[in-house]
Amino acid sequence: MADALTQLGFASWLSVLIASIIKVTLILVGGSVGMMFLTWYERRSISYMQDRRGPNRVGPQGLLQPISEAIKTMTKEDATPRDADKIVHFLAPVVMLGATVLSFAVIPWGRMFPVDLNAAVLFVIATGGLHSIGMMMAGWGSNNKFALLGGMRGVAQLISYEIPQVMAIIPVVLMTGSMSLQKIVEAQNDFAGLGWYVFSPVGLLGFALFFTASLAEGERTPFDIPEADSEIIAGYMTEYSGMKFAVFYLSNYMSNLAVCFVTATLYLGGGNGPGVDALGGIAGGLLSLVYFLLKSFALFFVMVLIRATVPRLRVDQLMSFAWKFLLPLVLVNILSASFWVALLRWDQQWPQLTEWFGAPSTADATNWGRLAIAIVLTLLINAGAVALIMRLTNRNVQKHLYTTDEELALGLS
Amino acid sequence: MLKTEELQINIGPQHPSTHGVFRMLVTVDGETLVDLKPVFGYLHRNHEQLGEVNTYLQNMPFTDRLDYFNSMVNNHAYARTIETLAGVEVPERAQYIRVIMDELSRILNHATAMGFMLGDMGAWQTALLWGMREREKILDMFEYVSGARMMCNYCRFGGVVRDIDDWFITELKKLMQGLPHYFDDFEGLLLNSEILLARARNIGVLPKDLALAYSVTGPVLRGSGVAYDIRKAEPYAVYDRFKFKVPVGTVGDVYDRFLVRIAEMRESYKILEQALEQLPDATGGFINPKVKQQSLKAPAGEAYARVESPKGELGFYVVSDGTGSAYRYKVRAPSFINLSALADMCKGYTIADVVVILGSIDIVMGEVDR
Amino acid sequence: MNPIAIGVFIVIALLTLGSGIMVVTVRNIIHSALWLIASFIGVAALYLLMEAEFLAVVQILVYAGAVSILVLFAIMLTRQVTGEGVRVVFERWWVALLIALGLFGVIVPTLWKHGATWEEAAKLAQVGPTPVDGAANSLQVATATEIGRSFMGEYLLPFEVVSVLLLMALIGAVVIAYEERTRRRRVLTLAEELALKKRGIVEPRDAEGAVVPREAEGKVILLDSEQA
Amino acid sequence: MVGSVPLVWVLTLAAGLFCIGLFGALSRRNIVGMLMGIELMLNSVNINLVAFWRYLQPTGTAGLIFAIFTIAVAAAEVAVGLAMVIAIYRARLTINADEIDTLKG
Amino acid sequence: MTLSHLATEDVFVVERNDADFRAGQGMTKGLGIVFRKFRKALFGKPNSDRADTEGQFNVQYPEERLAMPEAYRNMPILLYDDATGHELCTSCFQCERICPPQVIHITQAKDPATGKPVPAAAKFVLEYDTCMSCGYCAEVCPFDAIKMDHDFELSTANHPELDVDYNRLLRPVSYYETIAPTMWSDVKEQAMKKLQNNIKRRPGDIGRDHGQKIKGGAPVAAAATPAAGAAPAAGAAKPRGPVAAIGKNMSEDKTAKLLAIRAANAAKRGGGAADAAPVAQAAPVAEAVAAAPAAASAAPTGPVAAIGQNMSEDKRAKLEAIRAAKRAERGE
Repeated sequence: MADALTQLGFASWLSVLIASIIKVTLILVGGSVGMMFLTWYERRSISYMQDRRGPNRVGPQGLLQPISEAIKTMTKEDATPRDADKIVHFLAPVVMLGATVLSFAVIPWGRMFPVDLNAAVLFVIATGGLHSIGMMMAGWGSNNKFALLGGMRGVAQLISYEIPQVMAIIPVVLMTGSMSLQKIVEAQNDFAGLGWYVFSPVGLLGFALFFTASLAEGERTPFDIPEADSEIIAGYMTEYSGMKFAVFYLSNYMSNLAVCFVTATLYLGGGNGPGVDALGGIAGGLLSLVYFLLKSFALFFVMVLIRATVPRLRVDQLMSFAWKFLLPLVLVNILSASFWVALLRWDQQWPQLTEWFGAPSTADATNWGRLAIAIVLTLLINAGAVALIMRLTNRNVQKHLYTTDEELALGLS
Repeated sequence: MLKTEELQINIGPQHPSTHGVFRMLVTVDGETLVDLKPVFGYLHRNHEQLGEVNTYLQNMPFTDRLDYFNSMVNNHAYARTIETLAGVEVPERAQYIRVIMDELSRILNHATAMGFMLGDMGAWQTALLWGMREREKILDMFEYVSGARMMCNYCRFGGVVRDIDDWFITELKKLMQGLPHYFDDFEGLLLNSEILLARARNIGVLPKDLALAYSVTGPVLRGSGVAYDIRKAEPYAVYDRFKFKVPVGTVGDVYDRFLVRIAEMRESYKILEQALEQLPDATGGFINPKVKQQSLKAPAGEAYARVESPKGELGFYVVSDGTGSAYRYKVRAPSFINLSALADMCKGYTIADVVVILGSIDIVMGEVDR
Repeated sequence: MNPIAIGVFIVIALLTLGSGIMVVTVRNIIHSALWLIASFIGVAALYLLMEAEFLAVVQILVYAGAVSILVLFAIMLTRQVTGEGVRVVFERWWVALLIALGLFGVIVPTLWKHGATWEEAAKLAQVGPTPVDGAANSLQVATATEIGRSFMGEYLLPFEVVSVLLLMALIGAVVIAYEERTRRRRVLTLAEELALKKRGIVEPRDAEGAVVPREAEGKVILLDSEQA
Repeated sequence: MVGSVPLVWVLTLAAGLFCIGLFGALSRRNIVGMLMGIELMLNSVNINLVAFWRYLQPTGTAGLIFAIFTIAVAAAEVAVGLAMVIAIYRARLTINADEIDTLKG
Repeated sequence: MTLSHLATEDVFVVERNDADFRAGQGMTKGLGIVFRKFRKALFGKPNSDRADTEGQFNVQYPEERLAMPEAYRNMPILLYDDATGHELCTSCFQCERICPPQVIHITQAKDPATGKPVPAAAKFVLEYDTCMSCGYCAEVCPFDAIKMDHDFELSTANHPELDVDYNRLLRPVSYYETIAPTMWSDVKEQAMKKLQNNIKRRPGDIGRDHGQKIKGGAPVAAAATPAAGAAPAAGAAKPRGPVAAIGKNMSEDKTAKLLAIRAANAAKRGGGAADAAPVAQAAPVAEAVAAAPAAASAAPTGPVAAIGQNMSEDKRAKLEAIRAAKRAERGE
């Protein structure tokens, strides 16, 4: 875009500036509209799951409901507690929203990449981590016990789940050989656009783990501890009202949208799909956008389904789930991913090994025999690990009821 | 991991999970609950004093407002007390009608109570709304016979105010076609859900002896493993003519109460089936015509009658001095007495568990505060 | 001269330095920690400006996302309720100021003295490794891939040493902050008390504190779970 | 960036940040405050490393690698330091550096 | 302990499935059920029968309404005979006596010539805000004069308006026949016979015309309402005729009502708010009322809220007046 502007006669720095501003505006508008659609989508689909209709009054099928609600929240009174730390209280939602919007800088829309950052995957996670600052600020700045409790819980949760989230991406990075989202999408374009990572054992487990950890990062049920309304009211948002509350809400849903986009990009092939390459050009781009949005909203539908079905975990169960269940599985998955890569691409990665061992040099990725071996091996490793860890978790659950005699005696003294 | 100071938190009275205006003053050490002090009385409205001022009949609609989920059961219990006091005969058909209403109440109460408990757990209202759907169907039928959905005011001394007709029976049969599907869906949704198991198993354990010491009743007591059900222990109305079983738990935790309630809904369904079969025809009448409802005067004396309300043993104690209104009127409200065990049940668990335990007791503040 | 780059640099510099000053001068320690985050983010932006993308992301991930939160947690866990009004700086803070200013006064002239030399060197270094098609400015700065290769090759030993250091820090932090279980206050649940009573560890007591004879237990209950 | 912002500017910025951090570390009485000052100093060092890498050896990785090492060390330092702060607080109920002057715990 | 009365076959222990191996199968089953529900609700037919457990079950309230059962009771109303305009109430005080929250206040009519009581009520005030809808008044009424209405859309911003008197309590018998045909046909004959007996004992217009607007003629001015002060406000209330609750032509009725209210508001904004009567006769209002076919016989709509600036005082004054009247009656 910047080049086109330069050709129109703008100075190079000016064209860069204008192009950036246009891009940022598009991203912001896309993100907010996506968020609005998301709220409507969630409410409607959860209504159907609960045998009711959901918002259907404002606009066709209630599509304009988010807008009416945005207007409502904007015109509401914006109350700040008297003893709150005014500035921190004010800045917390700004930080939250800022972090979310930042992550949209690298998230692709189909095959359109706003910025192709070298470490894009890591960037998304890092901006997600910034949420914890906003939460802490909101919790502390409100001067409210529930808010503080919610903020502390939220921060602990975010930090804990960041680790499995980052490590669940490592297999993808290994398989691609790059952290750039663009390269990751390109790498999943085999088999007529259906070579998605989720179809490999490594990718499947990684997808499940990443999606679970992302649920926790996005504060979705069953991990919505920070806002557990039955326990600590609205958590860190307790003292917020009006526009500030709306900003929190906006940021939450935008980060959910971001999570869906990233998951679709990492494991479901992004905008890839049958026919995209065949069409090519603008039509192909639009088709890829459609594919991408379909995948993302299907993922969000799973989130809604989970929200409608399961209760939330307790805060200690949440922590042990991250550390005792997700983390070991993620580590195993990295192991099997390295097997996968070694089996499929070792002659590319280390050509000297081929020379030494005299293996046939097959450069193409579709070497069926090796693919089969890799699938079987990784499947065995992953399935074994899952079974083992589930067995251990089950035993822990059984054992939980009474602690040992010594502990009890100590506790009594 | 870190030593923290004890923190006092007020949960309620305006809190999303304390069913009604109820305050819990909890002392927590980190997330662990050290002490809990229930504070109630926000909804106190002089029910018992009113019962001593009003005539016997006038008090009937006030009993609707005790446990507003089960006004039919409340009416039944109150009518039974006054019938015992004044020695009033109740026609058989009226007894059957009362049993049908009681069991319908039990189903709707358990459906919504479990929904609310799961809502407290964070299961975003799906179970609740499915329960609400069944409740709506039942309430529509209540409305048809009594004129109101929740404040039914249906029983009179010696019978009920209006007979049930063919429409009601047809609709009841239709409802009962759908109920098993609802039970199955509800069980399938959450009964074995891993997260529910993690949240409910071994949480809020109320041991048997303590349950007895607190004199809790209803599903809470049965969940603790004590098989005590007034329908069996002191069969009132026509309960001795039905075949049904009393479900009991083994551990006494939230999960057991949950299971007991689901099992009770299925048992209620069985009772309904049998009651519909045995329902006598309308020749016997649905109300004792000899009773002067408005100017009923009970001979001096006292009476205590109880029924198995969905929440536990609901009893009314009335002392008469021979005039047209009670000399002393006392309600044994199951919610209130079950709630007294809350502090001990919650000790040592986390705040997140406290709301679930409260939900599993199934209280209605109208009954607690009276 | 690219005006955007200069402008962005000045903004970032002001953000970093300004919030840095706020960190050391603000009275409220939590505000100070929040300013620290702003400073970290400013530094990350500077890295981004210098095309060290990976490092910028790591800076945000580690400093802004983890270290600052750790600091905030530490502050909140150690905040004295009574200590709000005490002085936050040493009485002779001006000595520290003098030292800092003095150091600044020594460093900066030195830097500027060699500025020209570095400019020359920088100009030399900006030439691409091997200009293939005549595009001399298509300079490929090192990316995450190169960093990874260096870690696994040239710097393998330091890498391992650092990983061991991190492990040590992990263990050390746990050991230091760990409080022994015996010192932790534990509230027993009813079920646990009951279990204790059953195992005879604690004599069951009634409300007055008198010991209840063992035989009296378990009689009143019809249905025992073991029997049923 | 390169070619418009001179290297010296970046280095001056780093020096400023270092001196601010030094002042913070020296003047604060609160141990956590001191740690924050040290963090600022480490950051300024990192800026230096990255700046030298970008201006003088952009195709190599030494500067970046060292910056990453610094970050790792800083993280370790913060973790241990804050753990010690918490341990001290638990023993003395203060984190004021003036009052923690005896060896006996 | 007396707990051993339960036979073992009466008791069963619920199954806890403690020993099962858990690998997410329970959660998956739940997700499946919820998805099935979603599918059925989205593509299936709506929940119509009581046996249905799938499909949407909610009713889109203002447009769709459930049929009210006859026995439905909301607020009490008084009946009058369509033909003669005579009210069925004879002020026997049965309802006042039984009313649990004691919200019914009746004053018996007296023959102006002789001063003797006449079997008709001079005033009949009912506090809708305190009424608990128990239906006892309708149950005990020996003349079937008081019945329970089906109209539940009673919300108002004007609290004193909820002290309802004859003006708004009266409904024609035909109205009640529409909402509860069988319940009325059970008692019709006997009630009408009793009414005829009573009419004989009512001299002149006593026991008629309390509603004023009933028989189409020139509406009697608001001054005719008994209580002073706030009474006109309550009297000149919304058109609450037989229209509101018939429920067959609901949307039309509703539009008519809305039109009327809007017109009244517009008139209030336009004209002075001091006097109720001229505003009530203002053209838009009349048109709006006329536009609604069923509402043609309804009350002249007046700006309700404009007068009662001191609501609580109004209410208190009114209640005081009623109580004083009753005390005087009892001769205290």
